[in-house]
Amino acid sequence: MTGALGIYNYWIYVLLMMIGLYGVIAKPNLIKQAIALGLFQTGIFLYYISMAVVDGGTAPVWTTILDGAQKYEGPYDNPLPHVLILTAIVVSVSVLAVALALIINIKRAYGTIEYDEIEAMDQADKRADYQRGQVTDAADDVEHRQEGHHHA
Amino acid sequence: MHWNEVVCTVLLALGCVISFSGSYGVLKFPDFYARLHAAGKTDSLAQVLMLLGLVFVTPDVLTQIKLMLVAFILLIVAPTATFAITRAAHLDGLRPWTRGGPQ
Amino acid sequence: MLDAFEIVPNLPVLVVTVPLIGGVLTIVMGRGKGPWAWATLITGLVFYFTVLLMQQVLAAKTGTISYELGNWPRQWGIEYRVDALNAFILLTVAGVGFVTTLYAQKSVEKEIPQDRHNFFYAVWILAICGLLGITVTGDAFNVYVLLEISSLTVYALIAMGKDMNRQALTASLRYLILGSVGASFILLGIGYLMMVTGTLNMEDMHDRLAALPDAVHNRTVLVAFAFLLVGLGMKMALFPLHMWLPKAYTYAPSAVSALLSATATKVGIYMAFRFLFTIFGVGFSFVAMPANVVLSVAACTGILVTGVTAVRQTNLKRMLAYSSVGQLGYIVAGFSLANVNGVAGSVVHIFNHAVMKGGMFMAAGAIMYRLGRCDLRAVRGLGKRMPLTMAAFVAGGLGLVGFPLTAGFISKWYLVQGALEAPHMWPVAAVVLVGSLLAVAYTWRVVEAAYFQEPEGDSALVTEAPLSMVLPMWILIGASVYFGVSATFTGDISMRAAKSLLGGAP
Amino acid sequence: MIHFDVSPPLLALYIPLLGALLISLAGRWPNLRELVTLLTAGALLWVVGGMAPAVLADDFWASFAKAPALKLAEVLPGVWLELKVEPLGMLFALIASSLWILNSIYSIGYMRGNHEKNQTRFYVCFALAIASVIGLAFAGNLFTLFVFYEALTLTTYPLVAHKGSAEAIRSARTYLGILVVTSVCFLLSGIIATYAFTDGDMTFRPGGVFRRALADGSLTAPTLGILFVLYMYGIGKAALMPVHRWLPAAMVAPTPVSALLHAVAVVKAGVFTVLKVIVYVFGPAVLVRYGVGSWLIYVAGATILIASCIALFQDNLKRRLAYSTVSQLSYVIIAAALLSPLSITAAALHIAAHAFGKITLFFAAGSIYTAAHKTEISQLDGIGRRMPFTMGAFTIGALSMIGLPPTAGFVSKWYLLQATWETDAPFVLVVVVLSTLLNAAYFLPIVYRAFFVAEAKHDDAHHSSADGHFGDDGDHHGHHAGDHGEAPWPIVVALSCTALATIAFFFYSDLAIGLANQLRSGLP
Amino acid sequence: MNAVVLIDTLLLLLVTATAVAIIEVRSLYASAILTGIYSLLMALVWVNMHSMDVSFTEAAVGGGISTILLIGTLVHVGREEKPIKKRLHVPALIFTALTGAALIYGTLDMPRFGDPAAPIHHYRVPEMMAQTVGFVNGTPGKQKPPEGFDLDRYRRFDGRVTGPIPDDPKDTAWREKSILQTEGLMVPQVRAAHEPHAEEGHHLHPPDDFNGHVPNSVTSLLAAYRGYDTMFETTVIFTAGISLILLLRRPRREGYLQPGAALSDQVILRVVTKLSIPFILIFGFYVITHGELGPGGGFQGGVVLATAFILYALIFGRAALYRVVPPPVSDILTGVGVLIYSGTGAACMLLGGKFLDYSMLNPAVPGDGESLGMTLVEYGVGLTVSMVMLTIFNQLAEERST
Repeated sequence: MTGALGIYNYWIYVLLMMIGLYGVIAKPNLIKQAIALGLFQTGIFLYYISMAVVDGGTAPVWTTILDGAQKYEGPYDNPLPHVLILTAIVVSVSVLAVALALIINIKRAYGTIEYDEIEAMDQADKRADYQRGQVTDAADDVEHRQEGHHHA
Repeated sequence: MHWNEVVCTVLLALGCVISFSGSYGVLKFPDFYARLHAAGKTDSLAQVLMLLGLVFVTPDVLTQIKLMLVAFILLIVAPTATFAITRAAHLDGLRPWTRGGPQ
Repeated sequence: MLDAFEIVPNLPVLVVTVPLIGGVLTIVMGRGKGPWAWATLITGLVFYFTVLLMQQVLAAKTGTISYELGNWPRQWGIEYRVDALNAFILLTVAGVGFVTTLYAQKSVEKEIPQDRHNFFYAVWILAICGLLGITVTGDAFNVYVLLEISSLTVYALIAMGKDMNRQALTASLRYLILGSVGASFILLGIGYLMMVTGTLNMEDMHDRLAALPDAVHNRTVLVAFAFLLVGLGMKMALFPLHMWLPKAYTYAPSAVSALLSATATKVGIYMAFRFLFTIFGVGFSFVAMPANVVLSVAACTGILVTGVTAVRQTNLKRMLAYSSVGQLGYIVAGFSLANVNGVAGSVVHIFNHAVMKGGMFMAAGAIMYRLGRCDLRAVRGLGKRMPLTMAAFVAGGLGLVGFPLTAGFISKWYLVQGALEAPHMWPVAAVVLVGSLLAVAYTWRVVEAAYFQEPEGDSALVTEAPLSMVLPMWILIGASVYFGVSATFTGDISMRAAKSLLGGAP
Repeated sequence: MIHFDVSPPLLALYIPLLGALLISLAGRWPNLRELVTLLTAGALLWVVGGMAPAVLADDFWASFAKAPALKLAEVLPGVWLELKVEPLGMLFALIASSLWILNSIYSIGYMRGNHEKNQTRFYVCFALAIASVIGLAFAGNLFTLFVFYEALTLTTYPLVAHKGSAEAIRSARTYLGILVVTSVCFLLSGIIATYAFTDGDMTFRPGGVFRRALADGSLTAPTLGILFVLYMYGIGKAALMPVHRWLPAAMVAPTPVSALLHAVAVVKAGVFTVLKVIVYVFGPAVLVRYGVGSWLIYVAGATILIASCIALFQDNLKRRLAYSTVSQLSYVIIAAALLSPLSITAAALHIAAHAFGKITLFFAAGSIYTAAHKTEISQLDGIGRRMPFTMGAFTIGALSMIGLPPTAGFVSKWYLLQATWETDAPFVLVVVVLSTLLNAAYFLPIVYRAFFVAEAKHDDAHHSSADGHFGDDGDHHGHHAGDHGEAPWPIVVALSCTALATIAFFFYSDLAIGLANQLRSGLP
Repeated sequence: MNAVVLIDTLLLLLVTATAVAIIEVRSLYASAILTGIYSLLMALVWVNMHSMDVSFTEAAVGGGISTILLIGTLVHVGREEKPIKKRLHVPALIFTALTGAALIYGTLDMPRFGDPAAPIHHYRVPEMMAQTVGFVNGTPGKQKPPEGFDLDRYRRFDGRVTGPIPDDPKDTAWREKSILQTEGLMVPQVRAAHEPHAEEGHHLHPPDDFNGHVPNSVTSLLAAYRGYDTMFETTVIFTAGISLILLLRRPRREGYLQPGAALSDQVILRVVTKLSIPFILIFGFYVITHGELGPGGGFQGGVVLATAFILYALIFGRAALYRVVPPPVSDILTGVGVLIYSGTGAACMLLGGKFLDYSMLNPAVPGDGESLGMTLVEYGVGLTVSMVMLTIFNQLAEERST
C-alpha cells in the first residue's frame, strides 16, 4: 500500500459513522436506532484499525518457531489499536444488549417501539403529572376555601 | 507454476463458480424453500472445494489438517443447518410455492 | 504470603478493585437485607480508603501519588494518578456513594422487586466503581472503558424506575443513545489524539502535544478538541446537551436519583478537567482555543434557562433535575474562567453541590416513600408532618441559593471573585448571582407549600420518613452546612487542585 | 459581677438562639413558652446592658484597636466570622434587646387576643431574628455583617408569611424577593469586590479599609463610587427608593412583627448597616475626599419627601406607618451622607429615637386591630374615647415622628439640624423642614379624628375590612363597633411603656448620646 | 494498485452499501440479518488490515451474538418498522454532513494511511511489540537502563532482526543480542534470579517481559500491559448480563421455564448437535488457551463456548439446558469469571507486587508467572463471556414464551 489512498482511506470510516449517526437521528424506530448506533460505533472501530496499518505490515504475531522462541518477520501492524478496539467491540455489544432489553420493556409498557408515538404518550403523561402536582398559585386555594367558609 | 498451485487454482475457481451460481439461484428462485435449496447445496460444495484447494498450497501440515477438519465439519453442519431452517419455516406454517398455487 | 501486602501503597487501586470485587460478590448475597448490608460494607470500606488516600495525597511531597498497574512503566501500561483534585472528587463520590447506600435500603425495598435486590446492588456498586475508576485513572483509554461501565450501570439503574413510572424506560433509552454517541465522540477524540501523540497516558499526551511544533494549527488536534468537548458536554449534561438529564433523574428510583445527581455528572466534569487542563493544557484550551467563551456562554445560558424552567416545574424531582443542570453550569462557568479562584470555585462546587443536591434528592425520595409522589401539591403542609425531611430540603435549597454559612455560598464566593478577576468576564459574576435568585424562586415555592399551606388528602396523615432515610439525608445536609461554616478544608483542597491544574500538568 | 467564661458578645448571640431552642421545646405549653420568651429577652438585655460601660469608657478606642478579634469560625482561609463590640453596634443592640422585652409582652396579648395559629413558630422565629440582629450589631467584619444580614431576612420571612393566606404569601414573596435580590446582586458583589481590593481585609475599623488600596492606586475614585452605589442599593433593608417596596408589603405580618422588626430590627438593621459601611468600611473622610457620596443626600432627600407624600394618601393605618418608616429611615441615611462627625452622631441617635416612636405607633395600630378590628384610618373616628391609652400613646409616637419636644424625635432632629448648619447643606435643611410639615400633615389628622370626631353609628368592622388588605381574616369572634374597650392588658402595658420611653428619651438620653459621641470620637 | 488495496476498496464499498441498506430497509428482520452480514464483511475488512483478533471478535460478536440478540428481540417487538412518509430526514442529513465534514477536516493533518513514521508506530508501541517494556522504562526509581545505553536510539529502532538464531530453543538471549547489538546498542545486564523487593522500586519484569511465551503481541497488550482495561471490559460484559436479568427476568414465582417448541423430534438435528457440541467446546477452550500464541483469546473463546449451550437449548429445549446449567448457577458463574480476573490481579497485589503484576505469581521465573497470569485471566474472561451470553439468550427466550 504505497500511499495511493493517502489519508483518503480514513474517509470511509467517516462515511460509515455518518450513516449510523443519520440512522440514530432520523429513524423513529427504536430497534433501528439501536442498530444505527452499532454502525456508528463500527465506523470508529474502522478508524482505529486503519490507524494501526503499517505499509507492508503483517499481523502483529511473532512467528513461533518451537517452544517459545520467536522470529521477527516484521514490519508488524500496530497491535495497540487492535487491543483498544477489542475492548470497544465488547462495550458496544453490551450497550446493544442493554438497549434491546430496554426496548423489550418499552414494548411491554407502551405497546409500540416507534419513538414519535412513545414521545406523544410521554408528553401526555408529563402534562398529567404536571397538572396533578400543580398548586394553583399556592395561596389562592386558601382564599377559595375561606370564601366558601364565609358563604356557608 | 507448481502442480499443487494448479490444483489449488482449479479448485478455487470451481468453488467460486458454484458459489456464484448458488447466489444467482437465491436471487432467481420463487420461494423460500427453493432459495434455501440453492444456497444450501452450493454453499456446502463451494466451501469444501475452496478449503480443499487451500490445503494444496499450505506448507504447514498442522494447518492442512485443520483445514480438512473444517471442511469435514462443514460437510456435516451446513446441511443440518439448512435442514433446521427449513424445518423451522415449516413449523412456522410457511407453505411451499407451487405453480398456480396460492401466493 | 500476606506479609508482603500493605494497604497504603495500594490505595489507588484498592479504591476501584474493592468495589469491583464487592459488586460482583453481591449477587451471591441472597435476598432480604443481605445485599444492602454488603453494599453498605463495601461502600463504607471504599469511603475509608478514599479518606486514607486523601491523607496520603496531602502528605505527599509532590502532591501526587502514582500507581503503575501491573508494574508496567506508566507510558506503556496504565497508570493511576492521584492528586489533590481527584483525591477530592474520589472522596466526594465515595462519601456520597456510602451515604446514599445507607439511604437506599428502605427506598429500594419499596421501589424495586424483592427478588432482584442482589442484582440491583451489584449494579449499584459497579456504578460507583466505574465513577471512582474514571476519577483515579491517568490513562485516556481507561477513562473510556470505565466511562462505559458507569454509563451502562446507570442506564440499568435508571430503568429500574420502570415499576413506578414507565417513563423511566424511555428516559433510560434516551440517555443510552445520547450517552453512547457522547462516549463515541470521546473515543474518537482520544483516537485523534493518539494519532498525533502515539500514546494514551494523559501526561505523556500532554508532553507530546506541547512538543508538537504547531499544535494550535494542527487540524487533527483541533477536531479532537472539539469532539472531546462535545462528548464531555453530553456526559456532564452541559446546556444545551443536557436533554437526557431531567427525565432520567425524575423517573429513576429515588436512591438512584440521589446517587446520580451527586456523582455521575460530577465525574463528567472531572473528565473535562483532565482533558482540558491536564491533556491539552490551559494555554491550549483557554488561550489559543475559545473554550472559555464557548463554555462560559453555554454555562451561563444554561444557568438562566434551566433556572427559569425549574421554577415552572411542579414535580420536585424534575425541579431538582433542572436545577442540577443549572448548578453544573456554575461549575463549568467557574473553570472556564481559567483563573485560580474560578477553578477553585468550580472544584469546591463539585463537592458542595454533590452534598446539597444529594440531600435534597433524598428528601424528595423520602416524600416519595411516604406519599408515592413528590409534587408541590403533595408537599403542602408537610412542614409539620415530616419536619426533618422538609427542613433538610429547605436547608439544601438555601445552599443552592448560596445563603451565607451554607456550602453554596463558598462556591459562589470563589466563583464571583474569579469572574471579577478575569478580564471581561464580569457577566459571569452577574449570571452566577442571578442564578442564585432563580434558585430562591424555585426553592421558595416548596417552602411556601410546605410551611404555609394546609395539607390535603394523604399528606395530612403521613408521618416522618423512617430514620434510615432521615439520617443519611441529614448527614449530607449537615455536611453542606458544616462546610459552609468551616470551609477551610474544602477551600484549601480546591485551591491546591486549582493551582496544580493551572500550573500545567502536575 | 459574674465572670463569664464566654465573652459577652458571644453570650448575647447565644442567648436568643438558646431561647429559640427552649421555646420550640416548650411549644406545647403556651404559658411556659411565653415565660421562656420573656426570660430570654430579659437575660439578653442584662447581658447587652452589661457591656455598655466598657464601650462608654474613655480609653475605649485605644483598647478597640488592640482587642483580639473574637473569631467564631473560619469559613475560608482569610474569611471568618468575627464579633467585636463598638459604640454603634452597642446602641443598636441595646435598642433591639430592650424593645424585645416590651414587644414580647405585647406579642402575648396580641397573639392570644387574635387567636393566631402557629404561635410557637412565631416565637421561635422571633428569637432567631433577634439573634440575627445581635450578630449584625456586633459584627466585626463585613462578612459577618453580611451573614447576619441574610440570616435576618431569612428568619423574618416566616414571620411575614405567618398567616399563610394568599395575601401574606404574596407579600412575603415581595419581601424576600426584593431583599434577596438587592443583597445578592449588589451587596454581595460589593463585598467580594472589597475583599479583592483589600486583599482579604474586611475587618471593620474607623476610617475604612480602602486606604491602602487607594494609596497604591489599585482602587480609583470611579470604582470607589461604583462600590459605594453597590453598597447603598445592596442594603435593601435601608429602604432607599426605589427598593422600598418590601416594607409596605411586609406590613401584612402580625402587628408585633411589624412593630419590632419593621420599625426596629429589620429596617434599623438596614440603616445601621449603611451607617456601619460608611463609618467603618469607607470612612467618611475617604468619601469626602473622593467626593463619591454626595448623590446619596439627594436620593435620601427625595425618598423622605416622596414617601411622606405617599403616606399622606394611605387610608390603611399600617401602610401609612410603613411609608412613614421609609421616610424616617432616609433621615438616618441623609444624616450619614452629610459625612460630618456631628451628622454621624445624629444618624446614630435617630436610629434610637425613631425606634421608640415607631414601635409605639405600631403597638397602637395593633392594639386598635385587636380590640376593634379596625385597620383603616377612616374608621377611627372617636376611637380615642374608647381606647384612651392606645391613642394617647399614638399621639406621643406621632409627636416624636414630627420631632416635637418633649419626645425622642426632637433630640435626633436637633442634632441633624445642627449638622446641617455645620456642613452648610441648605438642601437638607429644606428637606427636613418640609418633611416635618408633611409628617404633621399625615399624623395629626389621625389624632384629631380619634379624639375630636364623633364615632359613626352602625360602623361594621366586618365590611370595612373587606377592602383593607392588611390584617384581614382574623377571627371575628363577636366584636362589633360599640362593644370594645381597650385592648388586652399586655398590649396596653407594652405600648404605655414605649410611649413613656419615647418621652423619657428626651430627658434621659445620656446613654444614647454617649454612645453616639463615642462613635464620633473614634473617627479619625 | 495492488490486490490488498483492491480488496480493501471493494470490501469497503460493500460495507457502505450494506450500511445504507440496514438503515433504509423497512423490514426489521432484514435489517437484523443485514447487520450480521455487515459484521461479517467488517470481519473481512479487519483481516485485510491484519487485525486477526478483532476480526475473530467481530465475526463472533457481530455475526453471531448481535444477530441472535436482534432476532430474539424482534420476536417480541414486531418485525416491521412503521412506514414513515418522509424518507429523507433533512435536518439529520445536514447535521451528519456537518459532523462528517468536521471529522474529515480533522484527518487532513494526519499521517498518511500506513505511514510507518506516524507517532503511533514509533513512539511507545515498538517496545511493547518487542516486549521489552520491562527493561526500557526510564522511570525514576525503577530498574534503569545500563550505563551508556542510548534510550533515544533504542526508541527509534524498528525492531528488525538480523543475525543468526541459535538452535537451542531455550536460549532466548539471542533476541536481546540480535535486536540490540546489531544496532550497536548495549545489552542490559540480565539478572539471573529476581529477588523480590531486592531494592526500592525494583522492577520484576524480565527484559523480554514474557520469556518469549507470548508471541501474539495483541494478547500481551490486552492481558498484560493493558490488562486493567480488559478486566473492566469483562466487567462491562458482566454488567450487561446482570442488567438484562434486572430488566427482563420475570419474578421467580412465575418460574424460569415456560413451555416452548423444541426441535428435538428431529433425529438428524439431535445427532448432529450431539456430535458437534464436543467439537465446539474443544474449539472454545482451544481459542481461549491459544490466545497467547495466535489470534483468539478469552472473549472469542467464550462466545464459542456459549454457542454450544445455545445450540443445545435450541435443539433440546431450554428445560434440558436448565438441567445442565440452572439459572442460579449461570448467574453466579458470570461473576466467577470476573472474580478470577480480579482475583488474579489481587493475588499479585497480596503477594507484594502491584495489582495485576503477574510476574509475582512466579517470582523465580517472572516470565512464566506472566504467562500463567495471562492464561488465568483469559479463562476468567471466557467464563464470564460465555455465561453472560447464555444469560442473555435465556432472558430473551424466556421473554418470548410469555
